[in-house]
Amino acid sequence: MSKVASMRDAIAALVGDGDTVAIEGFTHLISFAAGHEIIRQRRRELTLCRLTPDLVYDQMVAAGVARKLVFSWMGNPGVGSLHALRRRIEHADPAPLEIEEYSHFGMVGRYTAGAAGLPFFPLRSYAGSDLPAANANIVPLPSPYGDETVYAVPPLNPDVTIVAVQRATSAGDAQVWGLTGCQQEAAFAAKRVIVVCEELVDDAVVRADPNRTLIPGLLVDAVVVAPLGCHPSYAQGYYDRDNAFYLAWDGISRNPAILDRWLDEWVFALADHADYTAKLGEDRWQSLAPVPAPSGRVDYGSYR
Amino acid sequence: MSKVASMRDAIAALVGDGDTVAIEGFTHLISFAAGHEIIRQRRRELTLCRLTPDLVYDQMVAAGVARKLVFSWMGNPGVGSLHALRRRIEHADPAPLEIEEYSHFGMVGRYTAGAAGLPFFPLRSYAGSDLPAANANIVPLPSPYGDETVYAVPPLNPDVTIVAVQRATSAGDAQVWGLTGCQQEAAFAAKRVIVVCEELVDDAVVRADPNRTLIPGLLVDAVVVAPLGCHPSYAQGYYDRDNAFYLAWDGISRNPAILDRWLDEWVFALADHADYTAKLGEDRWQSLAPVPAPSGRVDYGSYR
Amino acid sequence: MSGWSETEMMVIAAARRLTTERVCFVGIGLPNIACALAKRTVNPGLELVYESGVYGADPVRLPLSIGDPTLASGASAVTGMFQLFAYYLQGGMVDVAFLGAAQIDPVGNINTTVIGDYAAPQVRLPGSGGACEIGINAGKLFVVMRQSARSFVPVVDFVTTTGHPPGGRPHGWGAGPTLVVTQLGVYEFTGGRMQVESIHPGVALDDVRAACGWDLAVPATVAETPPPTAPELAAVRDLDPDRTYLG
Amino acid sequence: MSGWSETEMMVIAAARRLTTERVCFVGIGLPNIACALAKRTVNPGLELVYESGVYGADPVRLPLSIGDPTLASGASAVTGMFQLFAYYLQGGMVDVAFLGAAQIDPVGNINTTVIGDYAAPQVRLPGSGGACEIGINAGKLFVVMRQSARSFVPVVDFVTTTGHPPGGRPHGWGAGPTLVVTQLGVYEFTGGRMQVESIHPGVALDDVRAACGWDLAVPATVAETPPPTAPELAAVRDLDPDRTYLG
Repeated sequence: MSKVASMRDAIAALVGDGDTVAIEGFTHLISFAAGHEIIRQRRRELTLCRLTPDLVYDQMVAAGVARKLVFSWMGNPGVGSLHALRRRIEHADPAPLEIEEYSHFGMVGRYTAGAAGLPFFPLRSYAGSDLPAANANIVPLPSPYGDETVYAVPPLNPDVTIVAVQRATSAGDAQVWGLTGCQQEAAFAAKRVIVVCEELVDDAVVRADPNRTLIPGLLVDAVVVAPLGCHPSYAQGYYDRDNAFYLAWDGISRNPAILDRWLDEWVFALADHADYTAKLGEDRWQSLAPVPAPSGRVDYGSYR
Repeated sequence: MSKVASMRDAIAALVGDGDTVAIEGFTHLISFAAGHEIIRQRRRELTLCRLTPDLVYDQMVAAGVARKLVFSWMGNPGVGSLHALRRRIEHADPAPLEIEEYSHFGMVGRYTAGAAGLPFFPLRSYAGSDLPAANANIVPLPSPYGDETVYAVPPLNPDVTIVAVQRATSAGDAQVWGLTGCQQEAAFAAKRVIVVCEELVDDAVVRADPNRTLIPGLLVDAVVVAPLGCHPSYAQGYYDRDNAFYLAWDGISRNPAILDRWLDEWVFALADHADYTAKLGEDRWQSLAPVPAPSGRVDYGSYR
Repeated sequence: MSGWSETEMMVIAAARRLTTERVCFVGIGLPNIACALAKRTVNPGLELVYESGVYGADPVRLPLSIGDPTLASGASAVTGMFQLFAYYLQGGMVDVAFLGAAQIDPVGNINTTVIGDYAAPQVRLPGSGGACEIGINAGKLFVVMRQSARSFVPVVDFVTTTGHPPGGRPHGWGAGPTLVVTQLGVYEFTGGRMQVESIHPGVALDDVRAACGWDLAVPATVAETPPPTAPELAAVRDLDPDRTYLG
Repeated sequence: MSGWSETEMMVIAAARRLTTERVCFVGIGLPNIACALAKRTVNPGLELVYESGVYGADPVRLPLSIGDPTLASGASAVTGMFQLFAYYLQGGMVDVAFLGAAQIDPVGNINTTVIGDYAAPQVRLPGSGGACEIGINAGKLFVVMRQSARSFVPVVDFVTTTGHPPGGRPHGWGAGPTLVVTQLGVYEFTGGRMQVESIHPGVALDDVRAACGWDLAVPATVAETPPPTAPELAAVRDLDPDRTYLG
């Protein structure tokens, strides 16, 4: 019952036009490999959900896959703007883009409600802000115990959630270390889940350290093995964030013509992510290799 | 700024008569060492909170430290009743015991609301049950988005939460593997926190695997080093649950005279938990030693 | 009772029903051994979930509690109880939950809280634990319990876990109790009411009626529960050599 | 500007204010370098919290993003964003949060969402991120931003993060914005309104007034911000050798 599939087959089978799609991972473990395959397969009319659209959604929106964006922080971290997104939103250039906007905790709360089968999630945010006026889904909620009022956000249940992880079994049991973001909530909330892993490991590796399992195979429809699949994002302990690329993206995305050429060269002209990693070149990967810093071992004990 | 203290000093300084106290840990990592010291120091009028009162609260209630119990499952797991608690509740023998009762998820939700600074926590439970009639704190809560109604439970913020962990630093950064229960929520919800560890470790051990940190030292008022401090509960990878003791407890707690003698012999006559472990004897500890089952290592990488 | 005990028959009859489910939420007590037996016999792929925070347990011994260390070692996932109850259970990942009960009534209401009046109990039972939310959020509920006129009652003293209310279960709930297994027989629910499905070998219909506090619905012909097979008996005895559960 | 840049002065003046706080929630952009500088100079015990899920970070390099791998390696704790926002921030564990801003008004309302009309933006900014809940739940708020008549405005185009509303901040909220540091000066809030606290060396009061969209409250005598010391300049330049933040 292996769920291992190629990225091409996984996207073809599990991501359809018009779907609500969440490629999650906060800065860490963003599956650009999945985003590029969605572009390559020319999906259309997607509703894209992420706390931080990041370059991956700037690229996907530029490629025309999306009609709507659900988000909480839309920038190039530490660099500036996501220009393709801004053109769509500020000038409907080349087409309008619908947006639905929350704060980070609001988005986390939405995935949490979605994962927990709750009709809403309560949080202490939004009071005094103009966000509720900009988004009618953010509503005040009086506490049943007294005079306090908090705010509520509705559940978010993507049709497909795509999460990158460091390692997974062929059944989809997935383990992550370093930043875990809201990948667990986004996966539990989804109707379908694609796990993209740096490494495929034996069941015994996962069972030797079950506290590291973020997503059980139970949820997972496909396991895609895509080493280096998060570039220019990163995988803790595997490769570094390519900050130079994030800085360079500003110049690329400012100019639609340059951006189109970049998509042609780095996405459409390539068959898959293996081509991408090869094209990027060994020197680049060498420059992104971290110094090893192993965790210790812990003893779970065997109890007979 | 070491917070390391003896159990005697930690309880004396941080647990007062009339306090609301949570010694948490679900089956795993129940700090009997702390419970026994509270008995030894003859605290009174405590409100004791735990999902599962377990033997530790049967002992504490028998010793007269409590006026009230907040719980969700009051039994001797797999064995039967907690007889001292039943005598108090069924026959006010030797005195009445006030109870406040929830379900497990209700208690988890209460700690979660307490940890998250929320005035309530919503859950899909209690509909059709008599529990809301038995506990006015469990109230229906209509969703702000439509015709659905869930139930709410109020936050639980103990005066003191006591959690046992496998390892901690002198600053209180605490790491746990195996069952983590709701120890994180109970600790964040508390006004004061005592961490009881099997091992004191260097800061470097914790920082080499930060995903295992359940409780940051920030919350912690005292760190007590009490090896084997959870017997007859257990510490994953350190020693086994003493199921024979759980079975034997049924006979002890059925008879108040035998129970009093047990408290005299195993708590009052002993100066501290070191005496208890010595009295229990090397053979018993040998019989509870698990076969080593080490986790693997993961690589966090060092990024310069 | 030739060759096997009432409890062995009960546990084996319960385990046999876990053939098709994938994810099973394991309650404390008899469900613990029934689910372990199912995994070792009819359904090796069964994923065992415990409220203590374990998914995909692979216990090398039969745990006395549902928080035993052998459940964490070698599991697929160990998680906090918040995630277990919120994401696994309430999120709808559990196909079936196996629970015990002190009292059950004809519409499947379960009492594990109190015998007598809540404020002045004759017998104070453990209470809900996770049962109240499990009854609402699991795909369906199997119950294994000892049957007598005191446990099969017309109306439970306290509804800890809801069964089949008049008008049926609300939208969004699981199917509720669909199976009850006792030391005397196997029961299912039709139109939200319990009826006999089979009676264990050596048990007479009158024994079953005598051990029920209401006029039990009995079909024209009552099947006999197939007796335990030698492999089933060997497996259950191997699971509980000290007969902690089997008595 | 002899010997240091405007940005260096701004970052150093900001870092100097983090002397007594223990737990600091670090926003993206300039706060990132200001907090890192504080930890290396005035407050080595400062615990850095990042919305990405890091507590007690010990970065060996200055991160470009707040989710950089160097923040996870060697931290005291790495946790999910649910736990970070619910337990650490909303649970009240954060003493001070350091944020940037595109616009601020006299009562400390902060706009990081949009310039112009929300439905038809002149400039679409990144949005709240965590700022909206940080503004309510952190013990207090420090803001570091570039000052001009377009960023210091009488009324922000969009209230992303609430400042000091008429009648004061509700019970249960943190103190809100108490400090603003720009390339020209340092500002505090009295009675919920911003006023000049000090002006950086080489900056004239008229420069400050010209770079403010309202009639700024100025005390009788305005202090001068102490100039950067050699160790401060060395530390900030060592933090950002590529001058990613310092320009």
